[in-house]
Amino acid sequence: MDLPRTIKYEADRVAGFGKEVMSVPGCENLQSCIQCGTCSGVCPLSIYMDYSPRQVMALTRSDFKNEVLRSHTIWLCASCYACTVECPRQIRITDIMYELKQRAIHDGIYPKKFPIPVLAKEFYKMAHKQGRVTDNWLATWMFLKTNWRAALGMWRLGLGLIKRGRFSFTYDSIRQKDQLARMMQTVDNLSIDALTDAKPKRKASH
Amino acid sequence: MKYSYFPGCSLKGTGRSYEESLLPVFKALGVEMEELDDWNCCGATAYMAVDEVKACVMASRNLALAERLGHAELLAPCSACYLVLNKTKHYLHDSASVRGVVGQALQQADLSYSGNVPVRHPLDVLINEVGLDEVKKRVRHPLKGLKVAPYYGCQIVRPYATFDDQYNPTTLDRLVEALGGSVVRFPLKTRCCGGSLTGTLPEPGLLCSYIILKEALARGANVIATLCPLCQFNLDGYHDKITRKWDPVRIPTVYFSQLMGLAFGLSEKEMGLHRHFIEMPALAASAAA
Amino acid sequence: MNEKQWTPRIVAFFCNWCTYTAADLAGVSRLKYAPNMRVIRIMCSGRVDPQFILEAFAKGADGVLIGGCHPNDCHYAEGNYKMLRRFQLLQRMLKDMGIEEDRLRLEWISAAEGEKVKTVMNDMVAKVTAMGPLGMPGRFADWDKEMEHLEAAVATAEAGQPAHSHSQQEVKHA
Amino acid sequence: MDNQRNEPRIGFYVCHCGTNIAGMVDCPAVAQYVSRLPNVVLSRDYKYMCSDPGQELIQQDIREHRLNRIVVASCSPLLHEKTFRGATEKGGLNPFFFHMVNIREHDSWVHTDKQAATEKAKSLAHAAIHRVRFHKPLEVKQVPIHPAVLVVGGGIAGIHAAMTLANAGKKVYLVEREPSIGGHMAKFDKTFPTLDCAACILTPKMSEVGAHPNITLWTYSEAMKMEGYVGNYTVTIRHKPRYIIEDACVGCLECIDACVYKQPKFFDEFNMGLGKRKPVYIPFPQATPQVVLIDPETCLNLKTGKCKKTCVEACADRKAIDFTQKETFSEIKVGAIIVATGFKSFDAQRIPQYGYGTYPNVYTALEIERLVNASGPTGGEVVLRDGKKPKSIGIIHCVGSRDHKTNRWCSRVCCMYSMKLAHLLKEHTEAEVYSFYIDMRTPGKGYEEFYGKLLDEGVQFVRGRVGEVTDWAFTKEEEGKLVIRVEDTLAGYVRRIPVDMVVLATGLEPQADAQEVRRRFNMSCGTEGFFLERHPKLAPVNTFTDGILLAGCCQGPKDIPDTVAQAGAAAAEALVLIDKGHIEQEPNTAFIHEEDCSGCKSCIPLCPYSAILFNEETRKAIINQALCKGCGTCVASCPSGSIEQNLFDDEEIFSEIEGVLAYE
Repeated sequence: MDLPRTIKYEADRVAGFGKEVMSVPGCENLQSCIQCGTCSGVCPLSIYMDYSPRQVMALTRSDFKNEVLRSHTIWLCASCYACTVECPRQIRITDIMYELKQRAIHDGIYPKKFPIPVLAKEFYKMAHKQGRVTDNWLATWMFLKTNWRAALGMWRLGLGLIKRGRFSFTYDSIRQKDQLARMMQTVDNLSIDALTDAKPKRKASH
Repeated sequence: MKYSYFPGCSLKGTGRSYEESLLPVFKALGVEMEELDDWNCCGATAYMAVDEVKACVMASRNLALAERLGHAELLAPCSACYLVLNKTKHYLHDSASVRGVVGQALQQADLSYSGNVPVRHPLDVLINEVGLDEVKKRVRHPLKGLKVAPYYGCQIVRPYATFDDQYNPTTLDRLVEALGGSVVRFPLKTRCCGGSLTGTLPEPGLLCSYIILKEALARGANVIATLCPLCQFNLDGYHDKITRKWDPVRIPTVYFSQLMGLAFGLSEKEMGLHRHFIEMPALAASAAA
Repeated sequence: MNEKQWTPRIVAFFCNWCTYTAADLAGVSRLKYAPNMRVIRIMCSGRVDPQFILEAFAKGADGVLIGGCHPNDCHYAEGNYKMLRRFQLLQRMLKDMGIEEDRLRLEWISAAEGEKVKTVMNDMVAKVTAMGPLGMPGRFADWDKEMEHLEAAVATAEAGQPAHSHSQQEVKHA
Repeated sequence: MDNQRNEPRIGFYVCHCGTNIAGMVDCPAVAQYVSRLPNVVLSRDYKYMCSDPGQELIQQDIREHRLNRIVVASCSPLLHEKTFRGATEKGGLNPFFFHMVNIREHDSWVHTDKQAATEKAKSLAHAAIHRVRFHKPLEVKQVPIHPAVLVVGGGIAGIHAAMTLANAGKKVYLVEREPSIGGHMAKFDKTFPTLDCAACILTPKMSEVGAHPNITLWTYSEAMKMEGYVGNYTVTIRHKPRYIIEDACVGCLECIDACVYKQPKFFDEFNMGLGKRKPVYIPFPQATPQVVLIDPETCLNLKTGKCKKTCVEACADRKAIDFTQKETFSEIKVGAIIVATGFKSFDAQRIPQYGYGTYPNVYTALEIERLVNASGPTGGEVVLRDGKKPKSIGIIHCVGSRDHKTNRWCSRVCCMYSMKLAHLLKEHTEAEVYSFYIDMRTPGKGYEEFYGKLLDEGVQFVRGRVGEVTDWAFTKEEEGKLVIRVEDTLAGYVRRIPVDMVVLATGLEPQADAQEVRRRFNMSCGTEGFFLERHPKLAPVNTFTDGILLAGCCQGPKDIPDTVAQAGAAAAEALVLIDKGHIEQEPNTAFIHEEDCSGCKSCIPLCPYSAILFNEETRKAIINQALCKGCGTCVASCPSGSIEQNLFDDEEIFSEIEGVLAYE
């Protein structure tokens, strides 16, 4: 039988990770977390999580970057903000989850075949390219990229949408796509320094 | 009263019945809405997970378009858009560097944003500007016998609760009562519907929806009123799957604007009710009565 | 004294009961703030004579801060109101003298507001630093010189023809 | 001493205070700098100036070096000015030839740049050296003291302080705004960790207070206004009408039986509405004084004038009922005042997710105290609002404590009282009891042992702050129950726990009118709103106003043992003041140089104490030294500069200004 060791050594920590996250605007209060578990207590999705939101806070603060960014928890967050408004230390947990998601995508260490980051990336691409998002196509692409069998399971829903005139067969998009592209290019071109207090570790493009 | 109007992608897509009902109802109340020209995706939830700053830039383009259009306030009926636009306003206010980046990006489009366009939800305007007395005056078919579970969803009251209480919001309750319907006590008013998880991870996502549907039935409701296109989609579109996984919990979910339209005497077709999966016989009967 | 980088000198008059105690509390709480303030303890902000403030500027202060109890909370019932009235008059006068408004500041800080001591001190030091040195002693020296010229001019005028405008011209040159 | 009036010979001492000062300020450099200033004869740095050898050093130097001025740079004068004045006096000088420089609280503790901090210390020392040259010998004023004490608030703190003083033979006025003394403690069933009955230990003390010859007990009364100063306070007391002549009422309670309302039907304040009372009532059986009162809001006669007045009939020739009573006022003179106004229990409705006020079976801890109490509304039977016995109970800690959205502080008593209630509820109902805590805080004598006992008793402790209490069921077992959703942070699971009864361990917060009371007695409040003590360690019952003392929870949350200890300390401080017979007043009064006074009278309306009079004969103003409090407002506004203030004279302050601005 293969028994994995659960001990953590100092080498398992990524020094400075917690501080980096806490330097992002809105994430500062994490330092004052008292590990009361209110976030997990109110989170409707905590019952599916590998680490509870409280544990994610503790792991982040203690520099366990790999554990946090590989966790399912950050992807299960539906961003309903229940934890954020209930936290007795006014830690903006939802915003921290967003920050962790961005870092996971950036570092490419989210759980493979996990549809949520794929959805996020597809959403990003479509919004970027078209300026708008056509929801039914977004869902279609996501299923094709993760689990095409699941897409088959959705045929009934798709058909229902078509029948009820809620399915868009073409992409919706804005007129001035080039304008939006220029704006995004500007963001990419801006040096990292300009964003130090906004995004300490942000890279120019994804 | 004239407002700028940001429909958002959903209201042009699977949530089109929201727009179809909202526009005529507001017109009937004398509220004019002018759609932003060439608006773009708000930079929603999923986008934020990839790049928050770019999400802010996307949202800011819309805010800047609204400022250029010149009406005092911007209406955003989709909860996610409402949240993202407000969140962006907060970021722009709090962080000089985000302000800097957004400013430079907007320059590329010959746009600018000074931070002065309030983003409001139609329900907020309805209660606090139009007033329920005006609404009552236009009710021709009171929604008698309709037992409504008022479901606000999460993002409209959290975390930037401005027009209603974040624990026990009541604006929708009061609106339903003004329309002649009755409200059931619904403690899950602001519980998450599962959001986009219903599509990506059906088990946890649909459980959230299931709980809301089950509890609405348990409390004697015959319809759920909502104000978010994603909530409506989740609570209305997945009954087959939910039934297969748990029990049948068939109860229709409609937009508040649709209830208003019916009470004002507009037809089900005009309100886009034919686009929903679950029909509402009870509603039809009472409206006709 | 060797040429060091200029940092502002600010004189503060703190009332014994509220603001001085608040500054003690800031110390006990180990809050950190800029070291430019020199606190003079008085029993009540009502004791602050406008001359103290002028003297401080004249002797080289770049700013003056007065700290008293919040309205209605004065240990001596209403000394802080008396200060407030003097303060408003004095501010007009300082303006006429060419001393910027932000160099004189009145703050109500209660005994519990150690945190406010820190914020006010830091904020004031930042503002005064941005304004640069006031240099009243130098200006006074210039004015003294002007006075000498003036007196000399008057003396000459009295000796010769009594031309009033002439002497004023002299002043402008000086 | 002769040398006091001669050319100043200044001795300067800079204190290291261990590393408190020396860690940030270069003390030898400061001493070196000061040694070069004019009139400085001697300049030393020393490890601890406030120590006996430090004080001895000053005395020795005065003698050996014929010093006539002393300056010590150390901590805040509010802490040690008295100490060093004493040392100066013992050395043979007038104590007011001393001046103190604060380089700890105002310097070493608040700065991070050693060079800048040292510069600051030098310039502050420079100012003191300048100033002390102008010091004059002064005499401390002695003022007689009124040998009586006012105690405001009749909870356990006020009761204990009043009894202590009365037993020492002092006159005490005890003022309580409720109809009976006893406070929160009178509502408690048992006390932790000993589980002795609260009433059994409190009520004998209450009746002792009522009967003590040295105590004037005024209940249903409030201290409205305070004037004067330490030793000589005048306080106005308002007596609310209870429509009963207190002296005539014998506490037979026959009027209550006779009331036209046959059944009690009004909200019973003492039992938080869990019980009912009549318009004429006594708050609880052991109330002190044993006098009934009539509630004008519900009494038929007082509301409408139309009542058979069966109560008056029952009272018969005792004639204790008086419907014409109006509020009255009395004025008392006291030397010291002990403020013991207690706390307010956190309003649980401010945390809506716990459902208090929405779900009937969610209770506050104080309600449970009444419910488990044998003399409570149910006779000690723990039943839900529908009369059923609970089979499972969840107790939620930290409700309105440790929460940045409500109250940030730990209320100190909730862990312990929650465990006490867990024990009592288990004993009364044999229900399954869950206790939801964030951190278990048991720092008291026998407290941790009590926690151990509760663990042995099988109370289920869950470490986690409860997310929500709802009434929607997910599983069969949850139907019809309240469901607590919480992360069991130790087991690592989110749990849903169905219970019949939820108890909210509400925190302690300042009384709603704490700010008003603070102003009334010239006190300060901390940021949380509790009254502020003069020093957290060394003057925990004193306030910044001499003669105003604190006891109990009005100063901050505390349990009964701490409250009683603090009340005793406050009583002792009051005794110190009173037994001396007089108080020494700082001689910082203002006086007028008659020869310079122009008689403009502009100072007269400025004085808040009406201490300035105008002598019509000489056409000059005079300051009554007994009334002057030394604020200096008149000094600052005298157009002719004829008013001087001891210790804060113009030349002293001008020299200080010059000193702080003197560059090296």
